Amino acid sequence: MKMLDTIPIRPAPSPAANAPALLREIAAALDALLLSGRRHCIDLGSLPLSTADRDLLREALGTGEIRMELVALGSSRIEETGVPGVWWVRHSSEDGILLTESLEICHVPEIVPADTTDIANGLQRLRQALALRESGGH
Amino acid sequence: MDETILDAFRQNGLSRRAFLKFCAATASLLALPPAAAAAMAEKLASTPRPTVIYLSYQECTGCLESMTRSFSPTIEHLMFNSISLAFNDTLQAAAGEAAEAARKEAMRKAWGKYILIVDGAVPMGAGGAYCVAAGQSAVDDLRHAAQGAAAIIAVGTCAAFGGVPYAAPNPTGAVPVSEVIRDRPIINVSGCPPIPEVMTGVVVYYLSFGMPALDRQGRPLTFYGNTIHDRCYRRPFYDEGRFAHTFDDEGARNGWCLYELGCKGPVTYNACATLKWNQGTSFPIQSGHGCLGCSEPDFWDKGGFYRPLPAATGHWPRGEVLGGAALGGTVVGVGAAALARSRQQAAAAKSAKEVSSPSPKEDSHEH
Amino acid sequence: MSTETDLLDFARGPALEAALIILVFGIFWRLVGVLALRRPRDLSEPRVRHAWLGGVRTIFTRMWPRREFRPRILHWEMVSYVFHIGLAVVILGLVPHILLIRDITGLSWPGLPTGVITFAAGVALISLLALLAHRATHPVLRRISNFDDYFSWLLVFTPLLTGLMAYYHLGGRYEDLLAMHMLSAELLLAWLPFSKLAHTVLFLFSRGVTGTIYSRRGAQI
Amino acid sequence: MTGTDTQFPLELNQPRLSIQKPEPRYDKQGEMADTERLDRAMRGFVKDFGATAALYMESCVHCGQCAEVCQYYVQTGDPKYTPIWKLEPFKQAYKRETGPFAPFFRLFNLKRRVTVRELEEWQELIYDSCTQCGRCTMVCPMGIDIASLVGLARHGMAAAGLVPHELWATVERAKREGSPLGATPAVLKDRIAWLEDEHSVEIPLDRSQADVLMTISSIEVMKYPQSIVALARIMKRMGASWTFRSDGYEATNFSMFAGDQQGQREASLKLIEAAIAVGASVLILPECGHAYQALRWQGANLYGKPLPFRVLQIAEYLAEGIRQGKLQLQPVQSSVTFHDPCQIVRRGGATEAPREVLRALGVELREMDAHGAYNWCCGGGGGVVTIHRADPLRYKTYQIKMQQVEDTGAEMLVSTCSNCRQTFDDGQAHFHWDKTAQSLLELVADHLVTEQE
Repeated sequence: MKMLDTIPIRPAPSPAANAPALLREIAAALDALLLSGRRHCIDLGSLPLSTADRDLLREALGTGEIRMELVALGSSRIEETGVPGVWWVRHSSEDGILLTESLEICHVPEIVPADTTDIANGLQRLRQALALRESGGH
Repeated sequence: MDETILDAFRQNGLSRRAFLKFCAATASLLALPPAAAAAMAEKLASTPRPTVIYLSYQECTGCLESMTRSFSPTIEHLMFNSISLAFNDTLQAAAGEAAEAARKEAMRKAWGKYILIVDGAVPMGAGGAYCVAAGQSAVDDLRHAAQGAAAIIAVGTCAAFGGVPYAAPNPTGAVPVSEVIRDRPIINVSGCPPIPEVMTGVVVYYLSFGMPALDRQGRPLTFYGNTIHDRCYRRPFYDEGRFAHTFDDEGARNGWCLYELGCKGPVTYNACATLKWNQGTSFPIQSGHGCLGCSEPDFWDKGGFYRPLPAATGHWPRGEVLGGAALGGTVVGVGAAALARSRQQAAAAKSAKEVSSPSPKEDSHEH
Repeated sequence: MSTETDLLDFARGPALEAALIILVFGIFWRLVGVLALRRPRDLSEPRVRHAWLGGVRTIFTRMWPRREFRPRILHWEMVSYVFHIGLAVVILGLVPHILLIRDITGLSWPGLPTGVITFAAGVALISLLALLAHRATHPVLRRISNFDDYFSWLLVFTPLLTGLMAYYHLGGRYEDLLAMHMLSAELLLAWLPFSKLAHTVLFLFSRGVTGTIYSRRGAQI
Repeated sequence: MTGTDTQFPLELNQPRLSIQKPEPRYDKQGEMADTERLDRAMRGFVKDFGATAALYMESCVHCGQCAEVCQYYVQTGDPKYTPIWKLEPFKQAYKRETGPFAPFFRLFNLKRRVTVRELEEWQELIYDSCTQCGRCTMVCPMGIDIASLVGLARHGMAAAGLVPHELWATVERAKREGSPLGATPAVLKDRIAWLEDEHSVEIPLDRSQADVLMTISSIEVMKYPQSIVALARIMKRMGASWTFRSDGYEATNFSMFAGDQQGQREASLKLIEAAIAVGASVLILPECGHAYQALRWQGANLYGKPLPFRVLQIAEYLAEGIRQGKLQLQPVQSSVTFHDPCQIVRRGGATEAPREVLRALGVELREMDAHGAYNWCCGGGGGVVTIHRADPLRYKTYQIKMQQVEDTGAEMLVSTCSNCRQTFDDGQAHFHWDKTAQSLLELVADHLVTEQE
């Protein structure tokens, strides 16, 4: 590894010009959310974002009130930014590798509310557990 | 109602959230618009779980290795657990007649609907005798399996373009799948091996949205729409004219363009430069070696991996051939000059006989 | 099996080989066919000894018109120069070209950034268009031009254009454009010995011969 | 020439320059079928083709620069006067007959045969509008010596009997009488005797031995006899052993212009044999441009071996005399511009000799804007001055020369070629110009330092 480290790899400098356009897109999406309730999602992985772009986004959006961690197929972080309705969603694999990163403009990201079937399944499991407890209690 | 992929997720103890995450990750991988993730989720949640038959012929199992030995098996793992991989020689536990029986049963049940993944070229020489399993040649086996397939995915350069078995002198008469099967939609997922995420992504895309848009080589444009060169992080060096001349010179150490060392990036369509390998760790050029062009047809037979792209492909003896051309030109030139000289001599002799120009009496004018 | 890569392989393989063979064969045919004609010795008493030195000098001095002639020809001479220099930069400066030359001859030299090359190619293209317009409009050039002039123009123009298109991926896939570029350049190489383009070689001889004859007489040349 | 005037009377009451496009008129000699004529033209053209001419034919890139320096194109703007275009049928013929690809062209008939009509049409371009001045050679980026190719083309035209009438008649007369202007040996003797009497100078004729064989242009004999007197004075002053020979005196060689190779060879051999007969170490050519081209540079090649004597143009001889102190000259109190005869200077290489003589004369030499090897032709060379139908064109080109001379502001115009001189005289008369071309030789003779006389 020592040898490899001595080989400098200089990636091509990419222009820091995408963040302002993204911020305008976010503003437009928030408008639409307020007017018609339409959700919007921006896949950050599909955009060439430089470090400067990311810094600008972070600075402009800030940190909000909710920070969630989802543990399913690896960890996911869902954070509301300082702009309510703008969520920064990062899905990672079980090895911690980032799979996808997106900005969701919505009241709550779709992945957060519990699904009816899952609730039903959970309820079933809960009832089974209760039944077990009751039968075991006697 | 048939079991769906979402159902399969649940059976593995995963929630809908995991399913949504899977869809989001896959859509991102496929470079689909984020809205497509929702559409994909909806579709996969309602579509019956497909049957996948994975057949291997003249191949090295590198493609399967690529798919299964990746560090993060999450999605791939899910794929093959969630979709119904009914048959794969290498992965399944069953062997011998039991395996054959299982395959026949799976094909019968899903006849006309299953996805056929083919890995490897098909040898046509000697009546197909170079690749025979359970008494059936690869070509017959493929023809039969293809009849019941909704679509065929030719995985790896061997299946897509013939690959290594197809390389000159091609002793087994190997051909790509597309030369055996002409009446079924075929998606070529080339590469030696293909990027695992690409293989998964193509299957998921097909299940969600049907046939993807293909390039002229039958490859999904999503992954094969750009050349390695155009997406290469070393491209600026190419434009600046900075090149590595050998593998251990200053240019190589500085990470300059590998064009002179035979990189085939400019004519190779693949997603290596963007998706990279091993969870985005690196790809050949990043590790200091030029692209071999493994996702392109006949990549073995293009004059050599280390021969620069503009160099001639042929290994003809330059000096001898061009020297011969020079000699031939000289001989013909001398011949032409000799002919001209003899004609001149004849002309001179004839003119000498006529002595001087016409006599003064015969003098006319035309107006 | 697939036509587009086949085309590129054809261009890099048999077509290149054939073009080079025709090029070398044709040049020798033409040069030897001319030089092997009668060359009677000039028996007149020379005014200057070693007149061939004057021939060599003329090869260089004839690169630029004399002061007396400039007012009437210098402007188009300069356009022609711009074209020739642009073309030389493109042919000798682009790394892929150098690699091809290295592959054939073993000679190699450092390349230029592609920005410089594309600029030179653009300049060469524009000057070529100007020269074509000049040829098509000037009464003298209209009178003396023949098929060779226009076809040779086309064969020089096409590789420049397809080369730029390939670099910028305009109008097709890279390997198609590259194949077209290489094929058009190969056509140019094969056409060269039989056309006016042979002046790339002939200029040395015709200038040298006249320079020698005139120097021998002690005349300015 | 006089005979031609009666045959084609010039309409002198009409201003000749107003004739923009004179009705094409082709002159033909002899009766023969077109195919025969064509065959002769092609053979005459092709038979002398060597590697050099072939190289020129192969090298043209059709850049058109030759037109821009040719007096005929510059003055008319007519593209047919483009020098290389004047060779077009011959280029076709070369490619079909002699070029390296000729067998190929013949086999597939890719270069069609030239027709007699084309040759007739090209007569004007090959003869009337080319003085073989070679200015185009100096600009050609490929270094093609177009004038020499025109010479070869004229071989073909002459063999086919397609020479302009007056030039042909001049040549025939020269061959018949030994001189194009009727200066037969008898006339020459007569003239010399008369000049000796008139000017009380000794003009040696037909001596059996002499160091110097003097030759003469019949233009001088008939039009500028004072030139001969000047020559005699100078030679006497230099103390040279010299003579004229009635068996070899005519230096002009109109056969060369016409393309009549046999006539050219015969005319040159006369001089060569006379020089050998008197044991001359030097043969002096008179003030005549094409004589220099014919004998100095082509003589030995027609003779078949190197000449056993030196060939000098008179200006070169004068310059040598000055250098050796044999000639002392009085200064000429005048500004002079020098017209370079193309065949002596540009195509002959004797650029410095006349200037050396002028310097010895102490003149204020005012060079023309383009001079020496880049000079403009007087317009009368190449036999053009003999061709009457070419007069309107010749006067147009002459205007360039007049302008050049005027621009120098020099008081005196000097040259060293009697063919140029007669062109100047004709132009002077036509334009009522006040400048007369002087002979360098006569200028020297008039400014010899007077000795004990």
